[in-house]
Amino acid sequence: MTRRLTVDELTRVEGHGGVEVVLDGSEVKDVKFNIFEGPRFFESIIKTVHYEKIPDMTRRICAICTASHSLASIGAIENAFNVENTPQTELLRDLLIHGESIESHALHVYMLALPDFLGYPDAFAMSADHMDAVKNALALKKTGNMIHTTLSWRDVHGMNERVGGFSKAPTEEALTEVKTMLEKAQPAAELAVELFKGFELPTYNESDNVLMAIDPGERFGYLGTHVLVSGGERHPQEDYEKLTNERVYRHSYAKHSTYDDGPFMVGALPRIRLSHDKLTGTALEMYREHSDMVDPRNTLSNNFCQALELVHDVERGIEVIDTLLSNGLEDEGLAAFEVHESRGINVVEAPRGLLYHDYSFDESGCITKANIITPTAQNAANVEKDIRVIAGNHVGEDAELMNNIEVMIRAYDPCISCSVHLVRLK
Amino acid sequence: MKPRVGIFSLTGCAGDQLQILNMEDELLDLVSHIHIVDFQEGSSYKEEGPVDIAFVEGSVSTETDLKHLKEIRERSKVLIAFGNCAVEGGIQAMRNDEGSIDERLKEVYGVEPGFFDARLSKPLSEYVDVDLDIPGCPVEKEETLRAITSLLHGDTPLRFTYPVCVECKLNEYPCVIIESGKPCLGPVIRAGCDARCPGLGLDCIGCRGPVDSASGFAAEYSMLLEKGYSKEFILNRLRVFSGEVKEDFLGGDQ
Amino acid sequence: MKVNPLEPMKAKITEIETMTEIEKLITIKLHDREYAESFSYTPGQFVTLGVMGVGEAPISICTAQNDELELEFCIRNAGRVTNAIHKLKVGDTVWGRGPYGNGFPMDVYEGNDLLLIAGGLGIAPIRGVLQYALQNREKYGDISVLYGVRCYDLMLFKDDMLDYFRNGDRHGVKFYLSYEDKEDQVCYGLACERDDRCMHGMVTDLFKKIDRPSKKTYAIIGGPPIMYKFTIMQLEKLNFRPERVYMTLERRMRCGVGQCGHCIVGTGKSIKYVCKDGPVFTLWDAMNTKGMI
Amino acid sequence: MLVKVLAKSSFSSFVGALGDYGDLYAPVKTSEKVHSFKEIESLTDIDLSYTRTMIPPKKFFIHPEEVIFEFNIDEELYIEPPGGDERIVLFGVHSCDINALNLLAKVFTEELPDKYYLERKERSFIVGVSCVPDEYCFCHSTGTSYAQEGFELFLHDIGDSYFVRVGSLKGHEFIATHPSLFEAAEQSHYDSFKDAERKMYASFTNELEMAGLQDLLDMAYESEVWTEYGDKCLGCGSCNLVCPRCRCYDVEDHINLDLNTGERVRKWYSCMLSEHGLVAGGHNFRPTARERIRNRFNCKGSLREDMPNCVGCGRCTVFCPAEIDYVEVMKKVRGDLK
Ligand SMILES: Cc1cc2nc3c(=O)[nH]c(=O)nc-3n(C[C@H](O)[C@H](O)[C@H](O)COP(=O)(O)OP(=O)(O)OC[C@H]3O[C@@H](n4cnc5c(N)ncnc54)[C@H](O)[C@@H]3O)c2cc1C
Ligand code: SF4
Ligand code: SF4
Ligand code: SF4
Repeated sequence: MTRRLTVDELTRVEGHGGVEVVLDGSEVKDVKFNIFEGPRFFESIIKTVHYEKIPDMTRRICAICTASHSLASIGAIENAFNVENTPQTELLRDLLIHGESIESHALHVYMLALPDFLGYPDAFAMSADHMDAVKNALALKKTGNMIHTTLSWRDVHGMNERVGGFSKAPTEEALTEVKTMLEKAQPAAELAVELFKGFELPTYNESDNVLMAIDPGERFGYLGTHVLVSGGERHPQEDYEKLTNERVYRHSYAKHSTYDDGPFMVGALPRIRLSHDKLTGTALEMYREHSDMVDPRNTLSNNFCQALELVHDVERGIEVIDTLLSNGLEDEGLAAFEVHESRGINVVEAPRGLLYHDYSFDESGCITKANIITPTAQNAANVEKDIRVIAGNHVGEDAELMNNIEVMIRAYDPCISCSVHLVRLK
Repeated sequence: MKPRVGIFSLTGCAGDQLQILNMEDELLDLVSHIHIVDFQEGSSYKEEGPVDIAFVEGSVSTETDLKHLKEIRERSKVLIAFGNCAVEGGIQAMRNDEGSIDERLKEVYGVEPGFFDARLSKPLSEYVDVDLDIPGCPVEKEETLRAITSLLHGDTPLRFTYPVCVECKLNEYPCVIIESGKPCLGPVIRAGCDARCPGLGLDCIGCRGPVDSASGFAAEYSMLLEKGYSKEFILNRLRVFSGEVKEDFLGGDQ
Repeated sequence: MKVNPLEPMKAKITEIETMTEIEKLITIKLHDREYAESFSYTPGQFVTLGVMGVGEAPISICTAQNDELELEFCIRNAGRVTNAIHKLKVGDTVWGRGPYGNGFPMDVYEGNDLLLIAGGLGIAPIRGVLQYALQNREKYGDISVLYGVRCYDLMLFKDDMLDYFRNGDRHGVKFYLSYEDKEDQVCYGLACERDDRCMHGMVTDLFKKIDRPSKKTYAIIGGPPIMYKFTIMQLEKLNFRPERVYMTLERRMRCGVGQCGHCIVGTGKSIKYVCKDGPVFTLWDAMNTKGMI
Repeated sequence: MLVKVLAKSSFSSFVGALGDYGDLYAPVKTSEKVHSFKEIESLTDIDLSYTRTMIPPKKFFIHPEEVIFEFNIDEELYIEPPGGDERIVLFGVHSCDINALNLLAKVFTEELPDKYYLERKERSFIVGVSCVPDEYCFCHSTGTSYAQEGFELFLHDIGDSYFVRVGSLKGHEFIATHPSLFEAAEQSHYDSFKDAERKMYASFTNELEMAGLQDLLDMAYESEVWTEYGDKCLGCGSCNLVCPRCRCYDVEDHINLDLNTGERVRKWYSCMLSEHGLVAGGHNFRPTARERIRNRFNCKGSLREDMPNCVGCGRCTVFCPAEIDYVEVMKKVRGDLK
C-alpha cells in the first residue's frame, strides 16, 4: 500500500515550499521538493530595461540575499562593459557581502535553525528560556544590517552600490561605528559555534555529496571569478551553464540544476569544506578544533558551517574596515566606461550558495537576454536526493520522518523567493 | 486581550516580513504587545481562528495565492496590504499589459500554456477589500511600527499623501532633475523613505509606488519626454513599482 | 496662565447623548476653573477638540454663552479624531483650545428680524444663534428657522427642534422643517400635523412656506458647501442685500489661529483665513472672495 | 540708523567675534546648484558670493519638522519640549530673506504669539549682506531688495570695506563690545554705499510689474493660465517648501509603543499637495492642480502690510523640476485677462 506524506508549507524559510514523499511500505517511490512561490519572471521583465537600473530590479529577487543579487548583477554588467573598479570599491563590496552573510546567517542559525535543535516553534517562544541566545541573534543581525545600511543605505534592497562603485562613500565615522559594533558582536558569533558544536548531528541523511563553491582567492570570502568543485576541478564563471545544466522538472518548480547528470550542493558547507584553510584566525582555529562537525556526507553540517562563517565574517569585517580606514575614504564617484553591445557573466556566493547572473545588452545598454541561476535552484536536486536517503533509512513514525525532512531542508537555508524560476504546477 | 496578528505572504521577495524581523531593537517589545497567530518566515507556530490585524505581503500571482488571500480576508478584521507587491502588484506586475502570461512561461521555462498555476500579478485590492496600505519595496520599519502602534491605540494609521520631493526638500538635497537631468520619479511617488535615493544623488525609481493623486503622472511623463527620454525608457521606469501605469495617467499625447 | 496658544487645555466629558448613528452631543467641562470662567464666546465660534495621540479637529460650539461652565458639541464621526472622540465615555478627558474665529455678530442683529437656515450638521452653530436670540428675545424682531434634514433618523437635537416646531409660538420662533426622504413616516406625520411648517423637499423649498421677510431681516446660514449656492439664489430673489446674509464655512484646519494655511480662500485681491477671518462671513465677503462658496 | 565701516582686512576677526554670540551659520555651497545655511567650522566654508540658498533661513525659526509637544496619556500632560538655549548667528542673509522673515514674524507673532518662533528669534543674531542679482531675482519689483529692519547688522560691500548698518540694540551692543573692528563712516563711505546700491539696482534683468496685480489676479480667476500651468505642474510641493514666505504646516500625533507617551509634531506643508484642501467627507476645495496652482499664485500675489506675499527671490522658479517660471506665470496673468 502506498502512502503520500506531505509537508504543505515549510516554515521558517524564505518563501513558499513543500514536500511530498510517496512510500510503499518502506520503499521510497517518489519524492518532490515543491516550490510554489508565484512566478516573477525577472529574466523576461528586465528585458529592454537600461543597464543602470538592472541591479535595482534584480536585487528585489530576494530580500535576504539582496546584496548578493545586486553585486552579482553589477558584476555581470561591469564584465560586459569592462568596467575597472577602484580598490576602495572592491573593499567596500567585500565588506558589504560579509555584512549580508552576518545578517542572513544570524537570522538563520539563531532564529530559524536553533529552535529546531532546542525544540521550539520559533525564536519568540525560545526567548522565554533562552533570552540570551535571542538577544545575541538580534545583536548579530543588527550588526549585519548596520553594515548593509551603512554601505547600501537600507536594510533590505539598498541602492548605494552601483555599476562602477558606490554612489556615496560611507564616512569614516560611520565605518568606525560599524567596527565597534562588529567587535561587540564577536562573542555572539563565537557563541553560535559553541552552541552548534554541542549538538550531535543526526546521521539519517548521510550520503555522498558533490560540493561546489566559489574560489575566493587569497582569503575566505564570497567574491571571485572561478568555481571550485569537490574533487579538485576549477572552472571560470563563464562556464556556469555547463556547471548548472538547468532543466525544468515537471513536479518541482524551480528549475533543477545538475552537474555531470547528478545533484550537487552549494552553500556554507561546500564553501568551508573547499576553502577552510583561508578562514580568519579565530574561525580557522575553531574549524580545526571541530572539523569533525564539517561532514561533507552530512548536509546537516551546513548550520555549523554557517556558524563558523559568522565568526569569520565578523573578523573579516573588522579587517576590511581597518584597511579602508588606513587607506582613507574618498567620495570617488562612479567609474567611467563605455556602453556597447556585449554580454557579461558573473558569479558570487550568496549566503545560501552560488549565484549567477548573465546578461546580454544591445548597443544602447538595454538588456536583450538574461539568465539568473540561484543557489536554491541548484540545491533542489540535492535536497530531493537527501529526502530519498532519509526516507529510505527511516524506521518509525511517519510524523517523525516528515519532521526530519523539514529539519534537513531548513539546514540548507533554502531561499525560495530567490529561486526566480518558480511556478506551481496546475 | 492582546490583538491577534497574522503576518502572511503571497508572491514576492519576503522583504516586508523581513523588515519586521529587522526591527532588532523593538522586536521583543513588539511581540510582547501582540499575539502572533501566523508568521511563516519567523515561526512554525500557527493558529486558526480570527485575526485582528493581518499583514499581507506579496502580490496575487497564482491561484493558490488568491485562495489564500480570500481565506485571510475572511478571518481578518483589519487587512493591511503590506509592501509594494501587495499594494501595486510589485515588480512582477510591470509587464502585465505586454504579452500574456503564457508567453512568459514559454520564455522563462520553455513550457506550454496551462503547465503551471500562474496568473498575472495583481495587487490585493484587485480581489478583496483592503483596509490600509503600507507601501514600499520594502516597507519602512518606522512606518510599519507607527502603523502598528496606531492600530493598537485604536486609531487609523496616518498615510503619506505627499510625494518624495517634499522630504527631498526638507532634507535640503539637491534636486537631481535640476542638477543633472536624471529621470527622478520623486514628484509622483509616495513619500515616507525620507528621500533616500535623491539623498545619494540617485534618481528615485519609485519603490514606494504612486502618491495618492496620480495627476502628476501626465506632467512627469511629458517633462521626461521633453528632457529627451524615450517613451519606452519612461514607461520601463514608471511601471516598475506602479503596477500597470494606466494610459490615462499619461495624458493624451503619448 | 496660558502661554502657548497651541497647548491644549484639559476638559472632562460630563454627558454624552447619541443623537444619530453618526452624531453625538458631547458636553464637556473645562478643567482649569480660571480658563472656564474667562471662556467667553459668541455663537458660530469654534474650538479644536482633541484626543491625545490622535489629533485635533475644529468643532463649533453649539450653545449660546450661559452661566453653566459647560460647553456642548455636536460631533459627527467623520474621520480619525472624531472617531476617537466618539469612543470616549463620560468622565474621560478631551483636550481643547479656543474659542477661535469670528462668530455671528449678535449685537449687529439687534433690533432686526432673523431668518436662520440650516442643513444637516450645519444646525450645530445655528442652534447657538437660536439659543442666544431666544435667551435675549426682546432684542430681536421676528425669528424664523428653516431646518432641512435628510430624514427623521438624521435629525439633530430632536427634542429641542420638535419643541420649537410644535411650540414655536411660546418660544417666539417660527420653525420650518423639510425632509428629503419621501418614505419617512415620522416626518410625514409632522407634515400632516402642521403642513404650513413642514414639507417634503430641500431646505430651499421652505422658502415657499415663509412670509416674505422684512427689509430689516438678517439671513444666517449653516450647512454643507452645496447648500450655500442654492440658498443664496433664493435670498437674492428676495432682494436680500449681501451684507445682510451671514454664513459659516468649513475648511481643513490644523491650527485654528491663522498659521497653518490650510483654510485659505480667495484671490490676490482678498485672501481670507476661514479660521480667523471667519468662519462666519457675509455674502458680501463671499462676493469679493472668489472660491469662498 | 547707526552706521559703521568694517575693513575687509578685519573680516576674519569679525566672523570670529560673531562666533562669540552663538553657533555660526552661513551659506555653504553643497552642490552645483545648491547653497545651504550650514553651521560653519572654518571660514573658508562660507560662500558669500552665493545668490540664494535652496531652503531659506525660515528653517531656523520654524523647523522643517519639530516636536511641539510631548504627551503622556496616563499623567494627562502635554509638555513643551525644552526650548534649548543655544544662540545662533545667521551670517550672510540677503535683503529678500530678511524681508521675508519680517513678514513671517507677523504671521507667527502678531495675533497669537508662537512660542517656538519667538524664543528662537530672541536667541538669534542676523547679519545681512548685500548681493548681486541673477536672472531669476526680481526683488526690486516686489520692493524687497532693501531691508530696513529685521537684522542686527547689515554689511554692504563697498570695495575694500563693508558699509555696516546697525539694525537693532543687539547689533549696537555687538559693535560696542568690539570697537576695534569698526571705523566711523566717512562721507566717502556713504558715497560708495550709494554707488553700490545704484549698481545693484541697475543690474536686475528680471522684472515683474506689480501695480494692480491683486485685481488682475482676481479677474483672471477663470483664466486659461491655470489650466496651462496646472497641466505642467507635478504637484511636488517644491515651490512652497523653498519659498521664504510660505509657512503652511501640518500637525501629526505620534504615539509610542508603550501606548502612553508620544509627541505632537508639526512639519512644513505645501498648498500644492492634493490633501491641502480636503475635508472630512471627502470634499476637496482644491481638487486638481489647476485650483491649487491658482490658489498659490493668488496667495503669493496678495498683499500683507502693503507687501506682496512674495519677496522676489526666484527660488520657486529655480527649484521647480517642471520649470514653471513664477514671473512668466504672473506676466501671463497680466496679459490674459478674462
Ligand atoms: C469651523 C469649523 C467648525 C466645525 N464644526 C463641526 C461641528 O460642530 N461638528 C462636527 O462634527 N464637525 C465640525 N466640523 C468638521 C470637523 O472639523 C471635521 O469633521 C473633522 O476635522 C474631521 O477630523 P477627523 O480627524 O475626524 O477626520 P480626518 O481623519 O482628519 O479626516 C480629514 C480629512 O482627511 C480625509 N481622510 C481621512 N482618511 C482618509 C483616507 N484614508 N483616505 C483619503 N482621505 C482620508 C477625510 O476625508 C477628510 O477630508 C467643523 C469644521 C470647521 C472648519
Ligand atoms: S530630486 Fe527628485 S525627489 Fe528630489 S526634488 Fe528633485 S524630483 Fe523631487
Ligand atoms: S527615493 Fe524613491 S526609490 Fe528611493 S527609497 Fe524613496 S521611494 Fe524608493
Ligand atoms: S513666491 Fe517664489 S519668488 Fe516669491 S518669495 Fe516665494 S519662492 Fe521667492
